[in-house]
Amino acid sequence: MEITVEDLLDKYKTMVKIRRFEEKVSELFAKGKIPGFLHLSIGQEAVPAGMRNVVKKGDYLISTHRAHGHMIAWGLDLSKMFAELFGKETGYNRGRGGSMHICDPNSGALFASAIVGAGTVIATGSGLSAKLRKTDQVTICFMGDGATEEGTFHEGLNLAAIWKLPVVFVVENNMYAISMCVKNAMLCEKISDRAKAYGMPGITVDGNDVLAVHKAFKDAVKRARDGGGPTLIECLTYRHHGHWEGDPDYTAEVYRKREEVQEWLKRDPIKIFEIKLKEMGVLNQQIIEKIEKEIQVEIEEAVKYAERSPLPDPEKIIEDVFSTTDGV
Amino acid sequence: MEITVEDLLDKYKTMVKIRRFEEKVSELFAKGKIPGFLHLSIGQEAVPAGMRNVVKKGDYLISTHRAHGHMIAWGLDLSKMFAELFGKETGYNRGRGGSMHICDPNSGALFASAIVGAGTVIATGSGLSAKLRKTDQVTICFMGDGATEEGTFHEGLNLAAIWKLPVVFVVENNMYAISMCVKNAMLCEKISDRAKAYGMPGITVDGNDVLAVHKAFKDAVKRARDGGGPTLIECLTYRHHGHWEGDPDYTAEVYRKREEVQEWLKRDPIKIFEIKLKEMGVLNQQIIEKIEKEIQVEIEEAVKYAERSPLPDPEKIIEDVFSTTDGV
Amino acid sequence: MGYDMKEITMRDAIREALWEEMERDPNVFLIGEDIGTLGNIFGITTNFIKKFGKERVRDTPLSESAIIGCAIGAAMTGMRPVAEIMYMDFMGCCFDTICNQAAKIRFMSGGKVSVPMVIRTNCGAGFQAAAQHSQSWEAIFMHVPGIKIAIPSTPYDAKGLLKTAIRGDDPVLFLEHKMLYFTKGFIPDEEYLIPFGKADVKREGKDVTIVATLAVIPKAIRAADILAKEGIDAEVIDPRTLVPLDKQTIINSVKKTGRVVIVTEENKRGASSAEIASIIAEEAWNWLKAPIKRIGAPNTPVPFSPPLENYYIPNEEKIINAVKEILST
Amino acid sequence: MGYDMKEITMRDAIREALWEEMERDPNVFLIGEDIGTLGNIFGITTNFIKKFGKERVRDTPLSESAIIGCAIGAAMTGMRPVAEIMYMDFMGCCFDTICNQAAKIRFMSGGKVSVPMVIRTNCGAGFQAAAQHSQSWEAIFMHVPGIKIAIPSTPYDAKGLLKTAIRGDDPVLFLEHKMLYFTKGFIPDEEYLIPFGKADVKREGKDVTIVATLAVIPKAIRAADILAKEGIDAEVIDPRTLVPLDKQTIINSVKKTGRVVIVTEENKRGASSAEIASIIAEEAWNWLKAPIKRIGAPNTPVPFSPPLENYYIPNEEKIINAVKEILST
Ligand SMILES: Cc1ncc(C[n+]2csc(CCOP(=O)(O)OP(=O)(O)O)c2C)c(N)n1
Ligand SMILES: Cc1ncc(C[n+]2csc(CCOP(=O)(O)OP(=O)(O)O)c2C)c(N)n1
Ligand SMILES: [Mg+2]
Ligand SMILES: [Mg+2]
Repeated sequence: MEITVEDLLDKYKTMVKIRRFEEKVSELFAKGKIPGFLHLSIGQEAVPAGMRNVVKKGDYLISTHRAHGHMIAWGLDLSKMFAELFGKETGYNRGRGGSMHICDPNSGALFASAIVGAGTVIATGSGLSAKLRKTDQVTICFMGDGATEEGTFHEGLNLAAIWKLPVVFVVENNMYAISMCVKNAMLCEKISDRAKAYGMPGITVDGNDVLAVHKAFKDAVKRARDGGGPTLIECLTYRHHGHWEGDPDYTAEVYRKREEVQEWLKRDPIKIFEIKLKEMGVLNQQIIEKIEKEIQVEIEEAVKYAERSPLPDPEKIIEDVFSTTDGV
Repeated sequence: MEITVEDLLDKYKTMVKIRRFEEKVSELFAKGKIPGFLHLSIGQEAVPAGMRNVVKKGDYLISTHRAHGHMIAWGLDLSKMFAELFGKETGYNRGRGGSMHICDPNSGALFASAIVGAGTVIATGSGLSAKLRKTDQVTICFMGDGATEEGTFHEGLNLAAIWKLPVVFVVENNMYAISMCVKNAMLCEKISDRAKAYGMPGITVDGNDVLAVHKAFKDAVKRARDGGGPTLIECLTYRHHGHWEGDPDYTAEVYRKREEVQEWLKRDPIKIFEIKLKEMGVLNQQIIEKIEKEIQVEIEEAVKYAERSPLPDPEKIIEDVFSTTDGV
Repeated sequence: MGYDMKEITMRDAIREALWEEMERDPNVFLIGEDIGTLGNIFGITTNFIKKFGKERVRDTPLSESAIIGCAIGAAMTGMRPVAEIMYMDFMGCCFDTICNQAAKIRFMSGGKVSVPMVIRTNCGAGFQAAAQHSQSWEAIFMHVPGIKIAIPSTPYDAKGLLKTAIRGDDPVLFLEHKMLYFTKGFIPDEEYLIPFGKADVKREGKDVTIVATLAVIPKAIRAADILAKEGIDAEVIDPRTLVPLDKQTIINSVKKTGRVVIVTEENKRGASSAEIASIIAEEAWNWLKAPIKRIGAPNTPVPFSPPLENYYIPNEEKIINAVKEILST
Repeated sequence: MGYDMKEITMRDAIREALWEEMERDPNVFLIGEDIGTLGNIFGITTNFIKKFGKERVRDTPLSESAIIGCAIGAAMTGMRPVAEIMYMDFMGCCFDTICNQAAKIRFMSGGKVSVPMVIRTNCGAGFQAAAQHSQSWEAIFMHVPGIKIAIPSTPYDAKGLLKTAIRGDDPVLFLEHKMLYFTKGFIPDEEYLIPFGKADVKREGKDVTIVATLAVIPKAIRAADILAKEGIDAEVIDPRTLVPLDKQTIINSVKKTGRVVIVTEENKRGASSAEIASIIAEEAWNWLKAPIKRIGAPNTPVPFSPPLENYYIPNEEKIINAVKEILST
């Protein structure tokens, strides 16, 4: 696979940025500074990073409750992300959405739904829209393994397939939907096998290997852009934290065995990529420190921005229901 | 395949009975004697007939808007069926249901839903119930090709598969969901291919060959009864009438080509079976006439019964919402 | 109205609105089951596929969530989809997609994205189509913030409201009562639009206010005509849109008459009539001369058998009796 | 009550009801997401799987329609399933299965089959869980004939109502407001059941009636206590079940006080408070001394940010102001 050094380093940076961002989020949540429900993607960073430099301006993104990584990889600004997490008026969703719904329609990051499976059917629409308007825009639709059990998955993938819509469905298979292990939730061997029911290409890749993910994205996006229709990409990965911050499993191993967690911690996608990049001579300790430093500064400033930002004005919530306040 | 002469004749009679029943229904509808929406299964009789002498007392049936054939094959009484079509108090549903909902929970014919796809998820429940109560009851769940496009199909089949429920899902693929040809509604070659997504055995049979259908039922019911879990059976067939009585396609060929219809009329399941039975020496013109005569009498008496029956009392409808009238 | 007029059915008025809007704006497209080749089960979109092609008149598989989801995604990215759900009853199959996605996306994004889409569907009983093909669920969607609701009772209103719905920037639920498809009315030859949130006084009167919706409107007018013969002068108000609701026209009428009967075909408990009654009880109480009276269907699923269904559906007689009852208080 | 009492949380009261009913009747089983190994996200069913085994405490895939459909089929064939939908908001994903199947099967069969099932779910805002994890949709299900609705506000009510729900022969929607899970109350050690359709007067008073539901009950009681200091004696009524609704207790109270405020956490338009207000306007109008007053959330999705969410949720202050307003009429 051809890939430039810039691209490699960009992916590495993206992964570290997602990791540090979420570590900070976890820390601020523990301190009671961030309200609401938080789902972190620590351990899964290779998947969104694999998308970097494959999508381009004009493309669309549809995401889930576990979206921080997708949004950072899409290029969203950490300041406005923190501001949203803090419930501030300067946040991406002006405090209306919070962690589960951060999005930025202006840059194509259309929506993050916390209804599992809801995104698949919506992605058919941005896909169809591009087709009808005869553009080459591609829609990336992320979901978890659990989402593939919802009826909307079936309806969305089937529609995208029969209409050859330019959509890439990406399943981040972290093996669990909260406590439900995917092995107990389906009998087919791989989630990507399900693509066959829709006559759609399906592929399973090591989701902790950013370059494998990248390759899969590249092929699928190319197919979509060229009018070849949708693809289902399954990325095998693992979340290091609990399902949500506060999930008892994180410390008490309610549904995941210690050995399993240990095994996956060893396969940390950032560590793996770091070693590979060092071997390739692209990365060294000095560059790492520089990257870490830059990210640390970016995060600190973003948090400061968020902290200093004003809270939204409650009386204004009726303004966002419709395009005018008539009928609210 | 071993099959007794009685069974062969029973299947033949069942098919003729369904045909004559529905021809009568069509005639009475045209005369304005039957109100509401009617979906006839003329041309598809081999599918329910194939089920005869495979299911046994205690088994369950879940059906659809096109259920007359299923119900007759299940053993329902034509008098109470006509009474229901006429909206009479003596009908199976006491006039509350009509054609789309005729059922007889007392004999295990639990429910006929006119929401396409709704039955698949309910069938998992009667399946689970049998499993929990440790009986060998099997649930037969009929649906059309269109139903396989609904999200409930996906959720129902997946659940039945992972829990190894004793359910047989039978798709009557008559190639159309109203005007939508199944070839335009999915890209996989056969509907039974979709079973793979659930790790469930799937089979496609000639739905106009009652013995092929019978064999598929026998295998699937045996598997279910023996604890082997669910099966998806796809029966390729064709409806001779329009989607509903009144469908312009029936005369004007809006969505089905004349040649296609002609082709399928030649493959009439009753005709095919008749020829085969004659070849086998099981049937002759005399027996046919006797069967036709018996059925004619049965239908005439059933219609008379229905005509003479009283209409329901409107004030009583509030009695059937809950187990008592509190809170209606 | 100063225009040349023609008499057409509600069905044709809806056809015209769709046809004209598709001609006017290339971003408008149709999506739904059996709307293309078949041209809709009631013939609403007959020949649309010939005129506009199958890219813009999209027959879908039986996947209601996908129909609505596809409309949402298209609406968010510059298109103006008009989705059809064949019967309102089937909106249960895409309820999440409508109520948790379409209706909330603008708000959840902080007002940063619009979802300009219309969902057309037919509602109501009268065809002996039984419990799963006859419902009136408007109160349900009225309760969910983020979706506007049009409830035309005449061809004129249907055409004008549908055009407004298609041109607006918000999700709209456009309800077509199946028993009204073949009722006739006059509409102008010229183009016209009807704004949302403006009730129409279908008949003026001073003794009692009758607020009614959809297929009840013609019945309410007939009831008023009968009452007129007995010297009772009823005003009939058609809200035309439930969201936004023109509270003022209703309240003004009640202030004038002091008496009100609200009639809809919905199951009475929790019907849209409850919201309207509550508004009156909160904001026009001082002018009321008698208890508010509500008429709805009994709280049962829609029954199949003709005598049962007739009993279920509110009619002229019930309206007349209710009016007389509150006039005698 | 003459029993020995103990103080427990609402969560534990619900646990106890489920545990005891599962011990009592082998046909009772649980089905839902994350109820087994995890024991429910709020710990409602912790250790149930150890006690009752995974056959009777069934973790499902993320398939809400299948959860409800499976419960229906089991209920029709002799079992008594208690299904859990993790958040009420997700009932949109199985709306058809609940409203067109579970709620209608008895009626559509002509009364020939029962569907004895309970759907437990949590509703309500207060956790900054935003628009898709905080809703109160009781009015929606109240409108659909065929499903009973329990809305407990105390541990005592929760336990007694849940047992009645499980033993009944009809589909029941059992609502648990997430902000009440850790509120405490006394319940007897002895077994008890609470019938559906019996409101509870949570506080007696003579000047004004406050009808409230779920998490608003404790607020209404606090508001009444504050008003008492100013010499205003408010009666607080908790309907406890919305279907059946105990109209009589509400009407009797209004006849006594002549003034009523109805407060629920739902979006105000089309809320259950509208139905209650309408009943009063229809049946107790003669006794009213002031307009009916309703309080609900604004007609917006539930916002995330704490000050927005606080503004959204009805509170003591709004109740007090409303009472004072109608007392000054
Ligand atoms: C329709 C629906 N059902 C259930 C939930 C509750 N829930 C939130 S996330 C989640 C697990 C999702 O699993 P998966 O799709 O694998 O994504 P992951 O959380 O593992 O990233 C569940 C059950 C929900 N939000 N929406
Ligand atoms: C959820 C839902 N969507 C749409 C319909 C309208 N409808 C009734 S039957 C039908 C076609 C069903 O096709 P199929 O499943 O193939 O069964 P067939 O009618 O061919 O026997 C449609 C679209 C419905 N009843 N329910
Ligand atoms: Mg997962
Ligand atoms: Mg078909």
